[in-house]
Amino acid sequence: MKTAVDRSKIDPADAPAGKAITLIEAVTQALAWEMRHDDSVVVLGEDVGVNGGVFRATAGLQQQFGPMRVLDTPLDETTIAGLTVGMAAMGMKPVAEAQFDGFIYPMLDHIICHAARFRYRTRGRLTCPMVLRVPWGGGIRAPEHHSEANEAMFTNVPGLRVVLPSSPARAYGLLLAAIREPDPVIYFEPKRIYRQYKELVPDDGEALPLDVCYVLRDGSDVTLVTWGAQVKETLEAAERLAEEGISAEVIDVATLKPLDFATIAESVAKTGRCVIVHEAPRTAGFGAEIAARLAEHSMYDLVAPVERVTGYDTHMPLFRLEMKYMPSVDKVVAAAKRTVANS
Amino acid sequence: MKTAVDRSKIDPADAPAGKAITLIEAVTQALAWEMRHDDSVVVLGEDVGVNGGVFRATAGLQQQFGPMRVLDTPLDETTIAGLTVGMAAMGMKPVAEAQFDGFIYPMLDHIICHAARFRYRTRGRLTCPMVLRVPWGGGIRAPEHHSEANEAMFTNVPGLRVVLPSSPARAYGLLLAAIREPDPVIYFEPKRIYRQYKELVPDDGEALPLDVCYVLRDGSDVTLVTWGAQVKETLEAAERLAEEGISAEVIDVATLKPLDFATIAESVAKTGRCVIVHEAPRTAGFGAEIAARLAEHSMYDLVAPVERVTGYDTHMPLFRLEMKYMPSVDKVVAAAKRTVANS
Amino acid sequence: MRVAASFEIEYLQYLDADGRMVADLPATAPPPDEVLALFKQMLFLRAFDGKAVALQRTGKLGTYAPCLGHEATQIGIGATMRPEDVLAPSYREYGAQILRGVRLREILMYWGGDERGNDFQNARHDFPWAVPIATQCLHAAGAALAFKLRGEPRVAVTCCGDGGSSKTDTYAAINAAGAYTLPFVQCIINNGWAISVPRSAQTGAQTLAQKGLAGGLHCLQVDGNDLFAVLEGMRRAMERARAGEGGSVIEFMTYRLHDHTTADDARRYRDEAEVKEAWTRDPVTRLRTWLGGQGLWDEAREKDWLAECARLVDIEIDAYLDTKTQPPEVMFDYLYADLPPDILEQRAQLLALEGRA
Amino acid sequence: MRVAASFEIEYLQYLDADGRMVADLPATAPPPDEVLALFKQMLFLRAFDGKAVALQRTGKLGTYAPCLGHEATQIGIGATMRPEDVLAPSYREYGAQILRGVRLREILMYWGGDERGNDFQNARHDFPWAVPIATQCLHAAGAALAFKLRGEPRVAVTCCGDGGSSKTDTYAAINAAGAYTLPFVQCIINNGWAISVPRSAQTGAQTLAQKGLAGGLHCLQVDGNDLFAVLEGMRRAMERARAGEGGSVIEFMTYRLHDHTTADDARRYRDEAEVKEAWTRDPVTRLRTWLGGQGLWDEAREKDWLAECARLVDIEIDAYLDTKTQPPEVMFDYLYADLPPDILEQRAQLLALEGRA
Ligand SMILES: Cc1ncc(C[n+]2csc(CCOP(=O)(O)OP(=O)(O)O)c2C)c(N)n1
Ligand SMILES: Cc1ncc(C[n+]2csc(CCOP(=O)(O)OP(=O)(O)O)c2C)c(N)n1
Ligand SMILES: [Mg+2]
Ligand SMILES: [Mg+2]
Repeated sequence: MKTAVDRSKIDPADAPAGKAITLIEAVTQALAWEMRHDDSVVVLGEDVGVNGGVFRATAGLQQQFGPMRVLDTPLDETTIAGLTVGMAAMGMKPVAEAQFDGFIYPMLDHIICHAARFRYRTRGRLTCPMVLRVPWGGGIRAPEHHSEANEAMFTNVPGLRVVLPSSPARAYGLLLAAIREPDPVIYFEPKRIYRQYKELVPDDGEALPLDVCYVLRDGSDVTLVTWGAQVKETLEAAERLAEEGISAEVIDVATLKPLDFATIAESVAKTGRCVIVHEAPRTAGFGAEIAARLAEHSMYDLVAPVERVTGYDTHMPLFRLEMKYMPSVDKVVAAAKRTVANS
Repeated sequence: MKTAVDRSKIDPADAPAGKAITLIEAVTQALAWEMRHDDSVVVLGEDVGVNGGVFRATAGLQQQFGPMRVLDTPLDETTIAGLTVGMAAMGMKPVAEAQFDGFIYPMLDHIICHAARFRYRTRGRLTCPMVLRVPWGGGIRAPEHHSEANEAMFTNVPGLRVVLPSSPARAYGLLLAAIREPDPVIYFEPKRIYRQYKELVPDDGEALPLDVCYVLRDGSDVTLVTWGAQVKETLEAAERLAEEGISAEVIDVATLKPLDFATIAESVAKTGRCVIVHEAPRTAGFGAEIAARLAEHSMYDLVAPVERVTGYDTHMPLFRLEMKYMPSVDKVVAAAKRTVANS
Repeated sequence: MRVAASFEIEYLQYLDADGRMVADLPATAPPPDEVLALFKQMLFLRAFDGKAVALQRTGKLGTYAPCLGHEATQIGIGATMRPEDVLAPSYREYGAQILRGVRLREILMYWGGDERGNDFQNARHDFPWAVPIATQCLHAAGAALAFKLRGEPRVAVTCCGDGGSSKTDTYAAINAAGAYTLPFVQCIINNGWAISVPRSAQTGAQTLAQKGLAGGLHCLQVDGNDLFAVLEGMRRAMERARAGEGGSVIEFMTYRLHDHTTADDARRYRDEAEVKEAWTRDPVTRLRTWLGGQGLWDEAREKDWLAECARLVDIEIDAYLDTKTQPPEVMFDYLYADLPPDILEQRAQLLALEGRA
Repeated sequence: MRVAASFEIEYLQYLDADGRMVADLPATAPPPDEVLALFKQMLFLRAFDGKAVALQRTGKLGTYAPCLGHEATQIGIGATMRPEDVLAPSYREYGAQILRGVRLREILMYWGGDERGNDFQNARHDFPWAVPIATQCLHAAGAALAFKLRGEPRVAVTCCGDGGSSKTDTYAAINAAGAYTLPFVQCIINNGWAISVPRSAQTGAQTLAQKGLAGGLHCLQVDGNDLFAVLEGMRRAMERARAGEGGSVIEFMTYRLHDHTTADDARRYRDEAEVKEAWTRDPVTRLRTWLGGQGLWDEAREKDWLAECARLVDIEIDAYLDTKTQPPEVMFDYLYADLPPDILEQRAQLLALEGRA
């Protein structure tokens, strides 16, 4: 098992030269690094070229690497997915962008039936080393279909890896790892925190492991498990709980599939309580898998029922009400307190 | 809350005239009944017309109702899904067929972005009363992509209903209900047991509720929860367990979304143990949701860890090994015994 | 050489960029007073569009997709349809929608983050705005199929952009319309750009109209900045559809004079000179010139009408601004016809959090 | 009438159904001895196909999709490709695959439920069989894009059926090939049927070749039962591709003489008379007639060659039948380059169940 080096904990003094950047700049930095060091990496998607992507994740890359490395595609997600699979099978390392989470559904057929299966189907003869980058989740006051948390559907698909970083440093290290990974990776980017804060991310080409959870805060009373943009609210909740004398451990899952359940189980063995926080609708969200594994493996450790703080089982409302839909600090704090009260 | 009348338990003597039919004949019978009684019901899909479907689910329907009620479509699943949404929005009740489970992925965009949202999006102005029938699961020695258990991905989507009958009588009653339902229903048909056995299914147009689980066998030591083709193995496992003095309750979930968790919780409150059995890959299969709800709501009832007996987290192998992939009576028995031993 | 099939695609233009008639108007062309009425609608649309952009710029609207430059195409499409027909628009076809009864406040509510915008009080059976590109095209084909199966004399009209013409849904809709001979009109609004991607990068096809050949549909390319050409092209397609002769694909050649949306900055990828040149083909200017030549329009009349437009638009804007944000529990309304128990429970939790349990 | 665009699609046929040359062979046509060699491959393919069906009927093979009637098309496609080109077949193009080195035992293993069938020992870079209709077309376009980006002089060739020509993936591949000017050849094998759905129900297009117009590709319709026409059509497309002139769509007019697969019974939906008529256009018979006329073939030679075919096919069948079913844990092999811990755990559980922990 690989071990996680939490790059966000690197002391700036010890770090190689680097600068403080946002999460989306970390994405750009990782793309540029890998394109410089591996000729087979190409970037493709709608508006990724001259425009640098609607979020600017690929800003400057076409200027730097030319139109044969950074390709605008025709406006069709089926096309993007199918081309990506074909290119990957021929030995390239395409990094495709879905413009928004709500537009990935036409890509699923090629991802599920082909990307996830080429190695398996051909007994290793052809493979599919690709990355699909997906700006993910709500909270940016965008129109319909621009705010979906649809990571769960990929987690039931064998052969895929699913990654969802929540800090600039992890975005950089995990994207490098995703591109280098010989199998397909769905790489979700929490767009709400694209520009939330900056941190020092040395541009040193150091990848992070793709199957490790991050303990972001140590605690002894309750384990808060989350990923993506909700890491922010969850850390804030831990802070609030601390003020009330409840010590919360916070885990950023970061790599959903394969799941590093050991880290979660270890924490719950210590705390005896677990609150899972995610933005997606509750029913059959990925939180269900974590709760299920706790019910299987950590039953005797748990002193209180597991809690899930999630999006409701309805559609993400248009932007006026979107923040009412999502997990909030209050909701997490309340759930954590229930686990303490119930035990 | 509606209550379930388990039509498989109707005493033949009390039943209206009917004949013993297989599960797939029950599908045909339900389609024909509803088409006779509701002009707005149309059937569409690949080869559903003259050919009566590759499984013969629509056999005779085009002859009976004509080509304006039973439509062969061009060979494109995106087309089928999109046309279905458009027709439903204009007040028809289309029942679309996906030829096999492995071919539904191109349909997801229209199902998720539109079918599931039309009522919500237009505040009730336009709706999407459609059914998507999907022959489901493995075990028929078919080629690649013909044996997928991919129900879980629909269960995280708000606005959908997901149904998976496991007997001729339930297939009939639930399909009638699905067609009459004013919202979209994904109706999976366990193709492995399409012709497994016959039972008396009166053609009386009586629908079954869409949100009720079926307790197929009463027991006191362990609750076995399953759906679809695995109901057969699970009942056999209960039989075997009984021989060894373990009393197993068997629940056929039948309607996955919305989930009738109350029936499951009630059973687990009694038995204290739960084994969830499903064919889909374990990780983030729908079993995870059931286990999660148990971890949330039934923690104090459980005397042993929850167990899941599922497909492995790999692809359904080609047919030579497919039965090795799936849950078996042995695997269920072993898991149930572990729950007894572990408590 | 043996020929398996051959095709010709006609190009329609009557009024050129300078407002000169370059071809004889067809007998079916509307009389001048009707043209005048439609011109006034074009001005109205432009007035609204500008105000909507301004609302967004001042933080009173979410992201908005302007229709500047598309006025002749949109008004021409809307004018050719009957109430019982059905429109499946993309996110930009306000002009056609307004003629079908969609209210400006509804447009603003939608872009203002309020679901009620899609609950058109008129145009009850029209499709809502479709954000996932071109999916509406297949819904229109499905609607057309419903009309055909039920024997209703209705036509389904749908619009997508030049970018949308690359989307597999558009191809699927064209194919289905051909396979079933449907009363279906696919309008491809070629405004030169799909966000930052120029028309030339979307496809190797010389015209977007010829995409209809893939499904055996009637194909036509028209000057989308010439209201007369739009009306004639649509008339032909609608008549074919009503006569049971099947579907059409019409490519409307127009131009996106604005940024893609208010969230976009076209200067990043588009030459200002191109936009300047495109303004010389503006649909409003050329029709104004022609109407002026006919003695039907002048500066004074324009001034009065623009004042009236401003008044009418402001009424709608005020209505929009006066619309209170809905209480959060509406996110559970209309999820299902009957809410399942676990959803009701979540709704109750939300109400409890809001202190209104 | 102003014309926006016009198109002509050529039809290629040299050898008619009766084995008569009806047009001058192009200078590029292969010499008779090469034609003879390809004819022998057609016979070989047919011999294999019949045996495979027989294997299925006796329970020694799973469902199998026969290629009876497609011999000229498949052999012609395979013969025109170079080893470094790439083929993305559907599930039926054994003829082309055999010429590229795919072994009969691999074909049998695939349909016999053994994953190793797709691990082609030759043709290492060709795509595996694709069951989800037409998805392979986009993979071929992706491969062609890779070739173009890397500056490799290779062509990606893909096949789909008449049914597959309705699939959105095919349209997408055509569109991408046009947008990027790719070295791409889309073969549409029009065998008249998609299981029970006739060609006429798939689309309103007069030809399937014209689907290429939607993406601005070179379009051609050829008699797919005439080996000369297939070779010439493919040669043109491959040369265009190699010359950087972009992609082509070729519609091969042939016929599915068998049921769709061994799991299908075509009598439910297809007139026997139609099949009988189709036999009069059989690709094998007509070429045999022509070769006989050239003095290159006769009954004796055919008898010998068929005996040789039977021998060769039997060797492969025996190899297939001798192939042991793999142990179940192979279902975890090649799932990932590195198996994650929880998958290793599941593998261990499986081994334990098998008593081999
Ligand atoms: C399926 C999908 N992919 C991507 C987008 C993001 N997007 C919104 S508009 C647009 C460009 C559309 O261009 P075009 O079809 O030409 O229409 P126009 O905006 O020019 O009217 C894109 C890529 C989307 N809405 N839906
Ligand atoms: C996406 C998808 N949908 C449905 C099927 C089931 N199916 C297998 S073959 C076939 C018909 C194919 O017809 P055509 O493309 O004409 O090829 P042919 O079999 O005639 O060679 C269908 C519907 C499939 N394999 N994939
Ligand atoms: Mg455009
Ligand atoms: Mg065919």
